Amino acid sequence: MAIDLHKYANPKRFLAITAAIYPWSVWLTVLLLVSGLYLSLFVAPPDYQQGDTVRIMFVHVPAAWMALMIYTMMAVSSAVGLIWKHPVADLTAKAAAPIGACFTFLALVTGSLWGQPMWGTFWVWDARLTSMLILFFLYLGYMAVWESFDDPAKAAKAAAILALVGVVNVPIIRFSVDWWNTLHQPASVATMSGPKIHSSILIPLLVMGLAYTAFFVMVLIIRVKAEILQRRLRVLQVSELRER
Amino acid sequence: MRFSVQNLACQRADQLIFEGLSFALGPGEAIWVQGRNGAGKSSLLRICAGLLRPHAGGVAWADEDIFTESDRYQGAFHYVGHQDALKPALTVSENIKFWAAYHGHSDIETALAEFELAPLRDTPAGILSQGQKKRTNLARLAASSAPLWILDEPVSALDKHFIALFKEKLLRHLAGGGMAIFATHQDLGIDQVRRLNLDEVAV
Amino acid sequence: MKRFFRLILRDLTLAARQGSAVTLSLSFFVIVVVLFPLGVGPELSVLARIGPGVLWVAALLSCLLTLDRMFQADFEDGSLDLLMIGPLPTEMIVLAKVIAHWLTSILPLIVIAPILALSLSIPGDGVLALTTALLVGTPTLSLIGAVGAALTMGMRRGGVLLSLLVLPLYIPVLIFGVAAVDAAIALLPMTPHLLLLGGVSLGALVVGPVAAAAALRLSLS
Amino acid sequence: MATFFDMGGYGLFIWPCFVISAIVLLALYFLSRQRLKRVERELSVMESRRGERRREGGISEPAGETMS
Repeated sequence: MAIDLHKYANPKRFLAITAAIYPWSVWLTVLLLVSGLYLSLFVAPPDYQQGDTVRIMFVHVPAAWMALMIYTMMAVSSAVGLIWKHPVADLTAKAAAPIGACFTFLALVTGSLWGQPMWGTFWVWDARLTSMLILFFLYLGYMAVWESFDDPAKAAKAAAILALVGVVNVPIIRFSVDWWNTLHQPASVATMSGPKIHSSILIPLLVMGLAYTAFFVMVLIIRVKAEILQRRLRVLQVSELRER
Repeated sequence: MRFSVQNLACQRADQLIFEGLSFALGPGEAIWVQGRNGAGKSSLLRICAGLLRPHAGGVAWADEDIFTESDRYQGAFHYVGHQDALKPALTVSENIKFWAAYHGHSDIETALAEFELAPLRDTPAGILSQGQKKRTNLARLAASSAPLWILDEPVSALDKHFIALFKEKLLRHLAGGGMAIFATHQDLGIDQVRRLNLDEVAV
Repeated sequence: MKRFFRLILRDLTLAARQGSAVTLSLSFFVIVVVLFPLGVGPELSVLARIGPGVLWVAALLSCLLTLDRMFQADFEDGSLDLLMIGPLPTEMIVLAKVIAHWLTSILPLIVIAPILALSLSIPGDGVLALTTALLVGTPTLSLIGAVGAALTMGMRRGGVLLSLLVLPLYIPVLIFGVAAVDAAIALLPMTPHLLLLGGVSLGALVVGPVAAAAALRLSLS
Repeated sequence: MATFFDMGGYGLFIWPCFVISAIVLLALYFLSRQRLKRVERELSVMESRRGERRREGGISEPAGETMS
């Protein structure tokens, strides 16, 4: 029973590289998270307007950055998977999706928790929060496509097509939500414009952003390895079935 | 005109069904594809029709790859699949007229006459029996002038009379320099047909 | 090109003979719109305020209803195979299907939308704006919908997944469409909204067929 | 310490943000690791079983992937 070796030639190399990077990513994540949290909670001064609620920004803004960055990365690796038929690229996109969905969810939760002290209501139809909610549905749709094909090769291509169509639409959606927000701009609601970025606030923000990125790389390596081994396990199971 | 397949491998859901399959077809030749269910008969025919990309190897028509030079190959073959591709709401003649025009052929009357479908000309395809539907599907063959026939189970659901009719058409097609590759479980009893058993080729 | 029109003609005769597709989306559209006054209350001022939004959301949902049959019927009886190996490139097949879907499922909605708009007490020039906005914006619904239909073709419960995939991408059409009607009602210029709506439709005219064709080739192989 | 947790009266909103973020990210990390462990375990079981059959049955299999 000749297992289709072409598919597993390069993941060996990929697994070797990620095995080398993994310990570094763990250390980097821990280091950055600790220092980021310390800076955000203890060092950064409260904002003259919003007081201490500005500290929520240190978890909200990095999560929003990650949500958008991961979706773009998924679209890029989907394109690589579609054009060069690179099997690991598809699995990387599949592995990244749940991480992106978690960051989007966090951006939404922290955003609405930030909204309560600022505007007195949990959910504010602010342009960025609304776009983030739509991005969350795009993530759910992407993950649902993977689950609804029984043949993984087809699922990979279908998800790739959806990711590419999605990434083309994200800026259009973002623009249309801004357009909608300006049309229905109730005078009182200040948009989610953060306070002017002073270095004492910018540094913790950047550190937290890097911490989240390191965390993303770390979890991505775990998930991609699991996807590759899962694929191989499935092939062994199927070939086992056929021999009986 | 030559139809050749080199070192073909086909994969379905991460599983190699067959590989290293090679054969060639010259004018007047035919191949009968055999094999148990799941051996990849339909997959092979779909690859030959350009519907399914092979996992490895190539398919060439007049020494040009059918996937890259698809427009040259497009008019050269005629594919009859498992399903009959008939719209229940349209009548027999409307169905055949649409497909004949779509694939660039014209004479619908001969198509209807060939498989004795003239009396059924205006009946909606929805109320036809399985045999009648298969005959309508095969009638498109008569309307087409394509040299290469690719047929998936062409005689299933046909009675002896129409199997003989089909066999006579196939022989006339081969005598005229045509080629055919078909998969069926019934033995059509044509001597000069080469047999290709996918069980032996299987991985 | 004559094959292209022949394919559209075939789909139109099929829809005419079966008739269910047209009446299905029409009756759904009417029911959804009628539900709102029952839910929100009969005050005309409220209805006029939410009218454009209600009509656009109802149009979106009824377009979604008939979307998954766009390729499914041909896929099930094997016609799609024959279409794909024919001379017409797959993108043109998708375009023909989209036009047939638009004509059979969405045009009837646009024809009766004015009557429903009046029932929601939307002023006269608002009704005119609604019709033009629908004409300009709804091609996107079929074009982007075709991508979803091609991706979920051949799936058991494809309909649910189709709406999850496609509705987020319909949001720009909804926003610009309603904005155009609101602008007309407020006697403001609506051309910017219509231009944006047209832009989205032209964008979808490129993205839709290409992505849907890729999805079709994928699910056929 | 109390003033620290009070966060200028907004403690009720700031702390949940950090706590929820921590919970979600840690859950994501551990669930992913757990899945990896489960797949690796199943794979080693499967490969050891194939190994025995190869020794008994003597099936000539190409130099397959031996997962480290």
